Amino acid sequence: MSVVTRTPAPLNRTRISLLEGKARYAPTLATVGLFLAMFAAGAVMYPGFLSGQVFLNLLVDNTFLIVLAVGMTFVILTGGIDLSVGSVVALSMMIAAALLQAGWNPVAVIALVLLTGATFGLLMGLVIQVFEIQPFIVTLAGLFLARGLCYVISVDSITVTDPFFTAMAQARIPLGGRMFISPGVVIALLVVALAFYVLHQTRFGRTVYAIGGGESSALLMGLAVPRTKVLVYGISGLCSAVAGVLFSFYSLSGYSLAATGLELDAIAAVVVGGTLLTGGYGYVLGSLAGVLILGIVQTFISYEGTLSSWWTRIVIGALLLAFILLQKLFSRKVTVT
Amino acid sequence: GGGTDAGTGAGGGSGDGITMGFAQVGAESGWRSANTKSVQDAAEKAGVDLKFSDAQQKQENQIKALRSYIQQQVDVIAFSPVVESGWDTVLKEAKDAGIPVILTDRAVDSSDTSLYKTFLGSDFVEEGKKAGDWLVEDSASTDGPINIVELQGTTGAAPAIDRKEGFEAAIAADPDLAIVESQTGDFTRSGGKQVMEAFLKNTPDIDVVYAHNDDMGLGAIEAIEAAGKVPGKDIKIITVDAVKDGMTALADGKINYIVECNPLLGEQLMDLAAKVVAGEEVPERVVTEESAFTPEQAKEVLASREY
Amino acid sequence: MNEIVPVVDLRGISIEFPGVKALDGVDLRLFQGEVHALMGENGAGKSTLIKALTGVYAIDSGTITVLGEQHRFAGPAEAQDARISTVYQEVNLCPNLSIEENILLGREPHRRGGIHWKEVRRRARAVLEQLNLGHLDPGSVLSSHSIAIQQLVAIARSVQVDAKVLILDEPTSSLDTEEVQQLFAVIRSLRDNGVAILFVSHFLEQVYEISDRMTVLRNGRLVGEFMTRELPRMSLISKMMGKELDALTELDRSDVRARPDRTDAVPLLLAEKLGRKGSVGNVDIALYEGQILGLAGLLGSGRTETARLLFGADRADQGQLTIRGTAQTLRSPRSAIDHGIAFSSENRKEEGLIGDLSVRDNLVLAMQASQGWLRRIPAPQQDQLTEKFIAALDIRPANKDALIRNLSGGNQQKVLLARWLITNPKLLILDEPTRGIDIGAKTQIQKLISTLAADGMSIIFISAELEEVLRLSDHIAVLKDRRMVADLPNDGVTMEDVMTIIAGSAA
Amino acid sequence: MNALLKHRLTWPVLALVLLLLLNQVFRADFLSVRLQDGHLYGSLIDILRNGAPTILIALGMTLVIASRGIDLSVGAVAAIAGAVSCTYIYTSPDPSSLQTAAVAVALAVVAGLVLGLWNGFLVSVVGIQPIIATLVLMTAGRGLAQLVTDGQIISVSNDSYQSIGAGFVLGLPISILIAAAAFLAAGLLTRRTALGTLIEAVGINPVASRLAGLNARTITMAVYVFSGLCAAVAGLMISSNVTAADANNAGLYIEMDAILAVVIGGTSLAGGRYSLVGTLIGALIIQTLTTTVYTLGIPPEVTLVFKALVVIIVCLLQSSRARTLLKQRRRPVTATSDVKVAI
Ligand SMILES: Nc1ncnc2c1ncn2[C@@H]1O[C@H](COP(=O)(O)OP(=O)(O)OP(=O)(O)O)[C@@H](O)[C@H]1O
Ligand SMILES: Nc1ncnc2c1ncn2[C@@H]1O[C@H](COP(=O)(O)OP(=O)(O)OP(=O)(O)O)[C@@H](O)[C@H]1O
Ligand SMILES: [Mg+2]
Ligand SMILES: [Mg+2]
Repeated sequence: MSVVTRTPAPLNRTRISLLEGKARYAPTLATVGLFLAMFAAGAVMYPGFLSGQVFLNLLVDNTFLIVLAVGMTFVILTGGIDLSVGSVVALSMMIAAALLQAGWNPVAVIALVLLTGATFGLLMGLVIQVFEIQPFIVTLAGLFLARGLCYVISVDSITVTDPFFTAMAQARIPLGGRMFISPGVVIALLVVALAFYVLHQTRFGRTVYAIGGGESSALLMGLAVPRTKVLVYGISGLCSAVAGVLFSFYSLSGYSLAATGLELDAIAAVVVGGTLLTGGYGYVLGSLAGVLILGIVQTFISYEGTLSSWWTRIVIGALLLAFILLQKLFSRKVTVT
Repeated sequence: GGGTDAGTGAGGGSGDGITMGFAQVGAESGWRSANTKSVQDAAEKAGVDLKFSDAQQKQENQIKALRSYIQQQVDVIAFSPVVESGWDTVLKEAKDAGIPVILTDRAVDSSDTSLYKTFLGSDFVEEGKKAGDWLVEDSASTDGPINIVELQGTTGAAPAIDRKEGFEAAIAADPDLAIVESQTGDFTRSGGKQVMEAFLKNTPDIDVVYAHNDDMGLGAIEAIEAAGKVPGKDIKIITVDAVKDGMTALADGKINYIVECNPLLGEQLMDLAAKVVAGEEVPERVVTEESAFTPEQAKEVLASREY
Repeated sequence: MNEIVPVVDLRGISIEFPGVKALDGVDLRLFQGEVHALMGENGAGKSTLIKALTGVYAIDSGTITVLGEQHRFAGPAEAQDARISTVYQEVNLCPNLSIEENILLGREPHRRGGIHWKEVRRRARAVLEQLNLGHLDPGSVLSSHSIAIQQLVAIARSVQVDAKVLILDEPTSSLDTEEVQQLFAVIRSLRDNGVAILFVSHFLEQVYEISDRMTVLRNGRLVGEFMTRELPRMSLISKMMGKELDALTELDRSDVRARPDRTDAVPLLLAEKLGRKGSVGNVDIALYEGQILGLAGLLGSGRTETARLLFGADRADQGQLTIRGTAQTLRSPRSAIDHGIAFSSENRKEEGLIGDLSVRDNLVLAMQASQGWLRRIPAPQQDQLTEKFIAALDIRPANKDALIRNLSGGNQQKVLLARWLITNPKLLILDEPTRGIDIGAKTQIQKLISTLAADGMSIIFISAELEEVLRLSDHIAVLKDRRMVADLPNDGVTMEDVMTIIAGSAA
Repeated sequence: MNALLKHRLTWPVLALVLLLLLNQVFRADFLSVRLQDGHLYGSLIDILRNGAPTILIALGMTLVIASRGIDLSVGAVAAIAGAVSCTYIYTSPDPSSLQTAAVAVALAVVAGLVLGLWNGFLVSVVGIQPIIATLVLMTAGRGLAQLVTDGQIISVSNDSYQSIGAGFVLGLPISILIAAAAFLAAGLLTRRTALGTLIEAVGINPVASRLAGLNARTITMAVYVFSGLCAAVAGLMISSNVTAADANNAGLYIEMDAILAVVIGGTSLAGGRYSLVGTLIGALIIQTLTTTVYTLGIPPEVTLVFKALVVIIVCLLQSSRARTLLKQRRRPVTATSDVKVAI
């Protein structure tokens, strides 16, 4: 059989594959671009919008959502979902508030809260993995359970008076020009950076992506699929607990109805940030951008200040839709067929 | 509770030029919508530039709205807190920015009362107490134990907790009165109906229904009728709120007693705002004008009710 | 071979699936520095045996000895740790990740502060070079490549490690001759370095070229272990089939001659300069009723993309398509099907199987789709059709209700072929229809294609095996660098002729 | 017997029976049903009647999930349907006539169909991920409903309208008859025609389905329209049951209940094979659970914990079946379908 010498690959093919390599970032880039466009639009429409603090407030007011979205990104990248995060935030706040009220040391309280959150997540992950129950259901049960435990702790809201928590709540890190951020922002951004590192620089992180690309393939490739799947929920639980602590810093209280529906905000942020719910594609930085976009929508509405309650909802829905559509438009041809 | 002196302020125009940021809880009930409407109408009448935002029952949204009001440097901020606790930080920011704050409808539990100028709103515990007092009085003539079932509001919500507390405190006066079942109906009609259906099957001899709002009471009426009993007669019904549907049922004799919880505090709010912005002294606590109605009184006022 | 102890020694392996005894007391020995072929018809149990060895399936009985030590791997990860490297039958990689990551996933080199991406790229480049794939961009996403490239990447992954045992389950099914040679060169050098290699293929040529020894399975049972050079092809085939194959004589007989173009008639399908930006171009085809057109070209030359254009799976944006005399634009597969065109994809896992549905549902799917959802094909008719094709194509297990994902690869392919045959199309486009099909079935399918054409069906036939294309087609369209460069009537065209066109300059 | 144990509905049915028995233990007359004013009366009837909206919505949800989608907007659609019909009745010149009620119902149904079409359009034509596409309507939908009602609870008194949710015919609640009819219709429509198989095919492998000539777009569109229709009828039931439209609270969280029902009934959220009977049982379990909370007098503070535990137990039971089966044979490494496609 004669062997044909291969002619060198034509140039255009390499170019195409290169482009397709970059195209992975398109939805995320589109999100960032849209955010900037929206900010510019706000500056034109409303006086006082174009200030650094308006942008910084997006961070200050969304620290917990950023951290939640980070945890959710891990889960969604594997093709799973975690509905329990909002409730775990509330549970963390309740535990923290109740223990602080009982006079515990704040550091011990935070440690315990983080441990509880991570354990809660790990347990859900174990149930999902060992009993092969769908994540949606396990975490929905987790949602009920965590929320229920909040009520069991107390139906009343509990105020936090601990000096450390108060200090964290009221501390302002000045950035010059009367601009400031809160310590929570620093923590949240650290979490983002850490997550970015884990996802892109560790084997665990790459396994997360691999599972999203094809779970059975990942298994056949000899990757630690079961362990990773369990851990991902642990991470999400841990992030929820961190978010709970940040929320406590933010609101200095524990309230059993707090953070309801936050899971949907987190999911929306992740998806708006360009992550595919089927798993395998997406970036934490995109999720951060997603949070900022949801935040800026809120800012628009309060700057507008004339919308009735129902128009508020309709406008939020419409803006969300507009975003997704624009993002689709800009990142065409990225999804695989 | 009762009347106050703050309600009779100057007429329209007193608020000219004021910008007010108002952060509402949400639009979770007809009561809340009436409250919003009252604030908006009063603002327009008083010439106040109202920045309104709806938090959709989320504290974080409300805090965001307050921050944006501070950023926009409004003259005065008013808001109905979603929850009592957790406002110190943002209120301090408002104070630092020199923006006065008025609380409406619900209180905050901050120990530092300098963070807000005044609190305008109902006293939920008092409402529960009024309901309980009426029952104690009403059942004074009857002998034997009286079985009460309670339809609670949303678990964890301040009105639910307080109305339960006030009612329990009041009926403690009469050992015959006992709450035999208590369950949440989430402040909704269908919740009230479903829970009442189950109560009726569980407990054959219910004498009194105490519902934390009219809607649940109205749901309970339907359940009672479906069970072949007569609401208002076989089973007495006490509710809180006094919205139109509730008042109609009261006038029809299906409800026996309604404690009013008045959402129309717009004008009072605008008056207070004008005073606060002008630097005048205002009382720390302004209770809204509220009363309670029996069927007879309901018939009289029904035609003139605004909501 | 200076060691007598086998590297891998399987004894009495049995595995039973509900209703199927997939393996029944099978033995297999692998020695250092040999290429060992595992042979058997579709569904004989080859893939199952490989999965038993590597811990994907737990075995019901038997022993697995690796390097003298008894093992029971709990999963592929453990097998890998024991330095057994495997390419499973279906391409099992992560389509969302880059080529380099797919090659090194799970064994990325680290340095302080995380994965050493530069080193990842270097190693990936090295192994790609080794397989003569140096032109591939290691950073490009796997899913942007054709199934053949993906198969090569899977192989690259398996040879990248320093393995003692290398298992390749039908690695060559979508590779063309040149790629196969490249792979064989790698296999030989690994063998010479003392690696034990288990090789599965339905291509007898390849098996005889590369293997030293073979184990033959039939219906989940061991037939025997043979030295390749001592076993003539005919007896191998009869051992695999359990009977003498008279069709085998037909296999080499080239009984197809070019049917003359009926220039008087209107062509069924006429493509003029058809193309799609960034995909293929310059497709000129005139296909008459009852003709078979073969598409030839190297992998990645655009055969699959041509087929997709003709089926409306991708939309053409250049040139013109005329079907039976009227100009048409195909907007979707649906509209192509309405014109009597059918297309069986080369990528059966992602573009063919509805894995969780039964054989019957999969088989009648296209027909049902044409009839519309309202008119359900009555159950008796479904059963009858299914039974007919199970018998005609010898689909095993012969169970209409088995889930198609539990069928062996070759049998899945047969079901997908049947899916289109029952719709009785005017034009049938077959992209690698014989991929992964055993020799008996392959002959059967080739005969079937001839018969269909004789009965008036037109067929476009794509296969990595050039001989097959030459044997069956009336016309051969040659593609090169995603352009059609020649259309040869098949009157005595030889492989060399085609190769010269492919190798020659584009002009 | 063995086959029975292996049947995928065995455990959900068992869970339902156990829940009912638990109630019976606490209240001796729980299972009894008597005739009262010419209609059936009892806890079982309540469960059916109050569960009817969930059953309906879960039916629609089953098909959506089978097509590998999800519909979060059903609660909002239900609220809109109720708002539209009640507002129409409220503002009509003849608010108590049968004709008014009929027009109101028609309006609500049309609203449901249109909203379903909208969801289907976003998912199948625009190609937005279902969870987000329907999240848009979930958020905006309640706003729309409030826009219609002006934020007020609209009370109506129209006997014909009231009978949809609270009426009886031949002693049976009309709502449950509607749900049963919808169940039968859905069953016939999907199993007597090829629709069911085609939906499953699209759900399992959309790419392969398209190449097999299926019009995946139309099918996807159809399931969302059906889901919208079911949600609208459920919305009618909910509002008619209390003769009022509550734009904010009607059908709140019902999407979660419906999804839970679908999954308890054995349909995978990954799409593909589905079971309508399973969904029915799942919905009944959820409604019975609510009733159980009332019967047992569980305090509101621990209600959620109780519900969560029961859900977990039911799910574990279901999967322990998978475990025991696993002991007898092995399966491919993952139960999930390998085919992953970005939608
Ligand atoms: N997970 C499974 N469940 C049920 N039956 C299975 C499963 N996997 C394989 N089988 C059956 O086991 C038998 C052997 O299949 P196997 O895949 O090993 O065949 P093979 O020799 O690799 O065939 P091919 O050449 O077609 O790939 C077949 O009858 C197949 O249907
Ligand atoms: N060498 C390559 N470099 C980059 N991309 C390639 C290469 N070869 C093929 N591709 C990709 O594969 C697809 C084209 O191959 P197509 O499947 O049409 O060819 P084919 O002749 O059918 O080859 P195959 O035998 O692989 O099926 C394109 O999407 C192209 O981007
Ligand atoms: Mg095989
Ligand atoms: Mg090809």
